[in-house]
Amino acid sequence: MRIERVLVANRGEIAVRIIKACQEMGIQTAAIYSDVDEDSLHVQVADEAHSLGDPTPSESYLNIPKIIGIAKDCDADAVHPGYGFLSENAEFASACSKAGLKFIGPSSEVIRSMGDKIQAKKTMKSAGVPVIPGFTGEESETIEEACKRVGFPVLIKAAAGGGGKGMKIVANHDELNGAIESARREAQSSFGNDELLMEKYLEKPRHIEFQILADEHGKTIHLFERECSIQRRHQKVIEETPSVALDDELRKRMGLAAVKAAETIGYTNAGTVEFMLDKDGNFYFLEMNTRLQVEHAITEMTTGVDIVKWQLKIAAGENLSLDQSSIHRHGHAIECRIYAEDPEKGFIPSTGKLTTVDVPNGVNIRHDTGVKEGLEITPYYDPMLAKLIVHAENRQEAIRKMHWSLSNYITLGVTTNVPFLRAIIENEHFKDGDVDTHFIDTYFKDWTMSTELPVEVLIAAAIDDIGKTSVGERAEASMKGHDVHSPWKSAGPWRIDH
Amino acid sequence: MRIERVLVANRGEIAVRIIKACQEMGIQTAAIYSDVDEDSLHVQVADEAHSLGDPTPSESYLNIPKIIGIAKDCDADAVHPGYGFLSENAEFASACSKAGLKFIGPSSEVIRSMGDKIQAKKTMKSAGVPVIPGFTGEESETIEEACKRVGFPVLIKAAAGGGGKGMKIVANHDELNGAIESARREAQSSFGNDELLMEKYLEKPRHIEFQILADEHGKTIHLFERECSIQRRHQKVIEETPSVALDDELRKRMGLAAVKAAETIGYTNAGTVEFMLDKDGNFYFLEMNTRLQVEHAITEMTTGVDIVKWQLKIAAGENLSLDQSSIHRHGHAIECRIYAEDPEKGFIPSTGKLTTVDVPNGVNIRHDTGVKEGLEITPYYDPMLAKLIVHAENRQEAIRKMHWSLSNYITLGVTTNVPFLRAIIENEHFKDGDVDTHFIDTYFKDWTMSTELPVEVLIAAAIDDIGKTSVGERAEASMKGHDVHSPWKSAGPWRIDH
Amino acid sequence: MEFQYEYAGKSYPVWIKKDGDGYKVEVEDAAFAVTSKEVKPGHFILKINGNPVKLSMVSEGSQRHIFFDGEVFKFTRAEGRKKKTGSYDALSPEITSPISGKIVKVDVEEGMMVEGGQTLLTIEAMKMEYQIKAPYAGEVEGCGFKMGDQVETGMVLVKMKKTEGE
Amino acid sequence: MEFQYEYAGKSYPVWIKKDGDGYKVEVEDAAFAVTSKEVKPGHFILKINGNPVKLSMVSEGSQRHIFFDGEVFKFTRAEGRKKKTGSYDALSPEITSPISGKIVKVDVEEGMMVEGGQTLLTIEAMKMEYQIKAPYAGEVEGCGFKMGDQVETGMVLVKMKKTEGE
Repeated sequence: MRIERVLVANRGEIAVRIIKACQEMGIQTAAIYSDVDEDSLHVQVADEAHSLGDPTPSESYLNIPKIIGIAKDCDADAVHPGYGFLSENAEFASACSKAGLKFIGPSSEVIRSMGDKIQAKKTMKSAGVPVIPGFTGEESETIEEACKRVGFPVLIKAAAGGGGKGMKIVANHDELNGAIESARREAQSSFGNDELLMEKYLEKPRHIEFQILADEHGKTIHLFERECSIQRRHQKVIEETPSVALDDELRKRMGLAAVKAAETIGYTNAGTVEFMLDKDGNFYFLEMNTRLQVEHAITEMTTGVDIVKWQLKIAAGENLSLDQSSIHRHGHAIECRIYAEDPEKGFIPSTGKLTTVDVPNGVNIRHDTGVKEGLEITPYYDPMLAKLIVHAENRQEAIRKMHWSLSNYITLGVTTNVPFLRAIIENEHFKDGDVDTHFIDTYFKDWTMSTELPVEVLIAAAIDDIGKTSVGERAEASMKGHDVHSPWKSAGPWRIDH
Repeated sequence: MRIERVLVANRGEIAVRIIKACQEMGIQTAAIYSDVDEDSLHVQVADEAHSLGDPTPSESYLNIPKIIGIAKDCDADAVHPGYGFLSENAEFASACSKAGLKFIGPSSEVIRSMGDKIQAKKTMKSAGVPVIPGFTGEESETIEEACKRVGFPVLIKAAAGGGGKGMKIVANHDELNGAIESARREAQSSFGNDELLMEKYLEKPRHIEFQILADEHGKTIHLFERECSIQRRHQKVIEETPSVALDDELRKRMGLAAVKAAETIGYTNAGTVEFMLDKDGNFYFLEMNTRLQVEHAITEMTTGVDIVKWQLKIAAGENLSLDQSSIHRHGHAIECRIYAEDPEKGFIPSTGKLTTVDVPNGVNIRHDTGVKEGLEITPYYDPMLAKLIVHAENRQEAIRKMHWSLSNYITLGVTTNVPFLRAIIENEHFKDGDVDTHFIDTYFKDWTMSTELPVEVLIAAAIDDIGKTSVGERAEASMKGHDVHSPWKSAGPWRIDH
Repeated sequence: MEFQYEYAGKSYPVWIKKDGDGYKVEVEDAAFAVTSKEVKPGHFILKINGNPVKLSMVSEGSQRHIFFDGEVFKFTRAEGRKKKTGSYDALSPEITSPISGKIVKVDVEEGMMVEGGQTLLTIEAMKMEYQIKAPYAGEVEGCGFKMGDQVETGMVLVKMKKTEGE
Repeated sequence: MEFQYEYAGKSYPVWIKKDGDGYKVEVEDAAFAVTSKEVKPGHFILKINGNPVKLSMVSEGSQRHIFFDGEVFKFTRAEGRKKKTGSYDALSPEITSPISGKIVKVDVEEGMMVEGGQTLLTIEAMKMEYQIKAPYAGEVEGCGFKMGDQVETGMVLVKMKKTEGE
């Protein structure tokens, strides 16, 4: 089929990313937006934009009939779900098909088979892909009994979802009941399904994932790994590629397992196979994300492959013309996720008006964003404002470039995690590549910024305030005189050196 | 040596590019600026900036004693000359050395040897690098004999002059005598000297150049070619890499010749060997640029090598750790040079205030600029405002990405060549890769933009103007009435569809 | 003139005086000659005793947000300063919301005795749950919200009476 | 209201009227319902009969610069319009400079007769030389500049009297 017009069923940076890819390819784009997103970037860059009304997720970006209706009204022939929201919702994929809309992603059957994390692990296990021991709901035991069998610590998570929602680590039996209750609530509100899974909690594990591309004619390749171990509450914060933990032999084995996993289920389009890698080099299938991922950009920068464009081409029935042997990587890429949150106050989300945005611009610095100066950040959706991605010849130079970029990343009005990200980038263990999924908890448990105001900041504030002071006030102040404290008498001649 | 502080002896985008590379590497930077450049970007991004005063080039960016003085005063230990200005000035390189400043580039001897274009060709010829065959007056043969040796067509030109006077293209032997006579007459009357030179006339020649990196310990590599045939008055306008004119065998031979050329003269740091390539695949040494080039970015995007950082590392005495066999290219890159000039008025430079600048932002779009919104563009220096560079999986996608980028490149207040660049990108011959150095003269001799105002533009202007009109004026206008012409009576109910 | 700023519980007095095109500034016992140039709205290059320094700033009422050297410092000017919002005050009887979001669970009611650290209610914002905990032991005097209510940063969620002697 | 715009020697009358939150516009015989939204200063999304269109604009006096669909249209509003600068007027007795730059050569003087196309003087700008040529045959009535002078766009370089009958 030829795709002429795509409805982008998402918001924020990923909607912008997809819209621009379509525009380059000569494909018309239609955006959707809830009331609070009316001034968002994705609305402006799209060729047309349609209102969803009420910003509540269930009434807007999760409202299947509304979205399908808009897609039909605007004559779209395909729908790109982005990530999050409806991207892994099999009902949505199937509703698209029924409405004659091409869903840009795998089939609803594949989404369903991988969305059911229990079934997914079973499938992988029988295909010979290693999985972590745990509880899938099908055992002839309760989740509590399974915890005893596997041994604490264990990890409880939502059967239906990902992204840290509904996920709890349980250190011992006493914490178990409270964790289960809270996880069920989060699971219900995020995914509309409160079923839970449990698995053995690995110590010092790394989160390593492989990017997959598969066309609709049976060809599947991988685009190498991403190291995503820097997480907070199971939410990825910093990703990089290559992983320092993989040698060529392990990389090859994991890549083969990832392709095998995708082929086993007849996967099509872009997807990601996630593995846990323990400190001894054993890897376990964790889950498959049947969609584009937030961190796809680091793979794009190192392989030169445009994953979003390939999603569109594959959905249009094109053959995947890339061969596994022709995929090479260049250098090293790192991504930092810029969140509207306050790292000093338990990472509580921050809302408000982005009064100032001035982002670093330079060679091999990519900034994917859905926000802009003047925009109001609301509490309705995910707190990720943007992704800052750098690419350099090697890991050390990528770290330096990221450090420069974060040091020049200016946002005022809404608190972000930028100083926290920079602190991670500066950490010696991070620099050594000595990371695991507990990295943040281990080294940044009670992280705070400096508690002193630098003198430069005080000077700037005072200059700003004196500028705002009326002439009358100034005159009065100078009448009062401050001779006793005055530095001017003894400071000698003032000179501006340059 | 360790480089701690670099004086960047340039302005505009290349100064900004160099400053940021230094900052990433932890090197302090000092900028210089003439009076008209006080608010320029390079002044703001540098760690410190020093005034040159009078904007006349000879008094500012070409003033060797002033620049050396500033470098010494601010404790710089190295000087980066960028391109243009003093970058190929052997006196400057030597003045730096005498002042104890490391000149970031080759030695003054190498600059001098390549600056004399006739001597350079002789050197290359004796090293076995092909040069365009011809007649220089030093051969033991007549010009007629030389023509027979070289083969027709040939180009006859005055030894003493330029500007087309005394220049004749001779297609075959029958035309030769008449052409020589006529050329001698013109040469005599124009320059008072009837001596003639001759060289083989290349039909549909391409300008192909190879990027060189050489350390100070004898290692030289190339970073493949750039196709720079899209030129106007010998000024490059669009560059790309790879060149569609080279197959792997020819690429390898030209790369070897380029490395040979650099090694022959003991070249160090980054440089470029320029060749002419004829339609039969014969290549000839044209000249060597002993500096960083404007178009280095397309090589950076496709090879992943940061050329400016390597200039700094090589100057600091580091070993070139890149091997020829480890240099691979990804995809295709294109650069468009954004000039402040009016393509509809004979490319006359435009000056004025850049009231609006809004540049395209997207995946693999690089924008190197030295200007910003609000800046005054003065007539003192080169009219290049910025470089727009894109990188994609293949040439076709790179062309699409460039088209999208140019279509979203907004500058108001100063006329630019953006629509002209877009017209080239849209040209079918360009799309086919069928280009040579006469491309612009052949297809864009009397290029103009549309001479009609689109209705969208008229509507926008009218809305802007009605907004500026005071309430009083508006009331008066509505009092007058325009019933005869009014469209509102018959137009039916007005409805905003979305 | 003198200005006073407060940050992390500490006061910073700053003396400043116009001096030609620039300023003379004193902070604690150090004196500085400063010039300021706004390179674009909100972005400044100061020269402090000749050394260039880049800062970006925005102010609203008594609030100051200044970006310097990769960090954003959020502090207040002491004069005419309004009630701080968005932060826990360890002694206040009013427990305010540190975030905007939706109340998904209320664990307390009027008259209930709670321990320090006990969860009072749970707010959902940006797809995550945040628990509001008691800053001290005491009695709940009132809670104006119920499940499903939308709250804004700074709103009083719960009023408490601290248990004496703790 | 009616506005008149001029571009490439052609006049464009435009009718416009406020209509609720939007406008009714007529250009030639076509009528449009339009709404306008400024997404950031100078950048607009118009909806013209429901179709979204992006434009950016800046205006100064009677000059209008509007970016649309990859091109910048520079034109003038007819009322209260000032003298055009920066373009050759084939009939004007005043030869104005199309660029800002430095005069590096003056080939004419008062009273000299010149042919159409003959070079009058040469200006250097941005490292290139530009020759200013006579738009018609005639007599040079004056030239106010000498070698080395700096000139701005729109300044009168040479005054000429056109030879009659040409």
